[in-house]
Amino acid sequence: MGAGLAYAVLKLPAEAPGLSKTVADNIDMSGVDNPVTAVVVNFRGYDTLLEMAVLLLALLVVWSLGSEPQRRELAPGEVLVYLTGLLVPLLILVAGYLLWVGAVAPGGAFQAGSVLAAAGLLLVLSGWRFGARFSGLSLRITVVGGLAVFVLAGLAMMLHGGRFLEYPIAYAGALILVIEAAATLSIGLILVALFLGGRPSPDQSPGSRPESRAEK
Amino acid sequence: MDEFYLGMAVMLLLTLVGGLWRVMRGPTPADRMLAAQLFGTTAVACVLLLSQVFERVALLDVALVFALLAAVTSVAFVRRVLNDEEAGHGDN
Amino acid sequence: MTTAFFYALTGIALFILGLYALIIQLHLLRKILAINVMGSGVFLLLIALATRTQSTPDPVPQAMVITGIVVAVSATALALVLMRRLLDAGGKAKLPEEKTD
Amino acid sequence: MEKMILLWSFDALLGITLVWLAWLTLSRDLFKSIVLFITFGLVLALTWVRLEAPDVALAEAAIGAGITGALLLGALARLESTPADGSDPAREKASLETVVPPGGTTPRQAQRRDRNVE
Repeated sequence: MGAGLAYAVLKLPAEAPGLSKTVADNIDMSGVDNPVTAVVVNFRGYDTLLEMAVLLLALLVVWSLGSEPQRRELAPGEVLVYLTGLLVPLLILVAGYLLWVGAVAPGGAFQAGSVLAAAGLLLVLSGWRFGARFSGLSLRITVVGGLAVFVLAGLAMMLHGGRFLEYPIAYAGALILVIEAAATLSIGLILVALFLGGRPSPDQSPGSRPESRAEK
Repeated sequence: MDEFYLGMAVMLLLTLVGGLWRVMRGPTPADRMLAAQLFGTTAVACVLLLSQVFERVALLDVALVFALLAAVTSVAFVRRVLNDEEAGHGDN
Repeated sequence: MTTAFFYALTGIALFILGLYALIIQLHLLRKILAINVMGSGVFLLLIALATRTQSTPDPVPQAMVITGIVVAVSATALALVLMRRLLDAGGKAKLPEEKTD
Repeated sequence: MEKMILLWSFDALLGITLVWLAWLTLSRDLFKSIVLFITFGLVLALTWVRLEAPDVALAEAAIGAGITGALLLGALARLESTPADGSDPAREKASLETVVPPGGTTPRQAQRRDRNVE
């Protein structure tokens, strides 16, 4: 099988223009200057839309399997508290930078989302959990937000007489930024929730603070 | 100058391969994990050299993300694997 | 043989290695690792073949690989949760044929 | 000319290291496997840099080197804390540990509460 695959690959022409010329010719219409971001959000928006749906589906399956396992975490030491305090703001800053720079240089929603998830992972590892205040509706809204904004933008374009996911050149840059910002938040949160490995359950725990439950 | 940078990158890759010896031999899990952390530093240096060779400033961002993200793995190691070992069969 | 083909062949080697390990390894965690190695092989093949252009590499396979990486990590997380559920339900993380390792 | 030779040796070294790491990853004991897989992700990100795909390299650096490693280490810890007889060794030491409720505490709060308990 390996030999067959290798033979098939070696039979390919040594030089193929691919689609880079097509993308380069149409880059002015996409609203961004980085060809990869243009392909991800604009030219092949369907892929990314469905990809967000796949992430959401994975999270749904994990949540449907039960609530998150109760872990007994040691209280974080001085070093970890200091490191978290130092790294988490820095990671959030870098995520924002990658999101912004994605329009002109390597970066974009997926990269920024995973850096954001890394910040969340650090917090989780030092004992933080989704609080009662956040584990209800607001968590769900943020998680679905990326997909929802994407679909809403596509539908709004349809109402304007265009086709689904076809952005007018004038607003394309701003639209892409909004879509990517929502996608970044969703991807980061979904990855953190997947790391927790279950539905957050503030009500079941004996230690959850009553005043935060009252706020819900 | 490119030749020098590329040569250094090849050297760094060789040190990475050498470091694998510690991952394979290292008597304790901490030894293996530290070696992997060191690879992260090697990779940062390698990316910086390549950004000079290919003249792409954007690669500096890659090095930045590398440097930041290496910390997450080590924190996960200390909090999950080491803590559980202590809680499991340590005496104090 | 050009650089693109060298890396494409490396990708195929990774894919085959991962497939082999997926079949013969019995521990579920190692099967998950094997699937990840297979995926990396496919990504490497795609990106390598995208560099066969004269100027900048083809951005379409690159965009596909970026989404692929994120999907792969979410699938891995899902597989790990499933493995843990199996463990909690009293099963073992290893398929029954193996004695010890 | 020299640049070509160096580039080729870099390519060859990178490719061989990748395949070798994959082989080692899939044939060692579990903890070694995971450490080697994290290294595999690092080398793969270097490969993306070499193949002029910095966007992919960014994604791989964030996910392959950071998040996948943390995920796998968490799963491994979970595996090893459940011995065959079903008892949970972590539970016996519970009195010495701070139980973090999923009620949302920051590290600092956790520490403060810890002191209050003492």
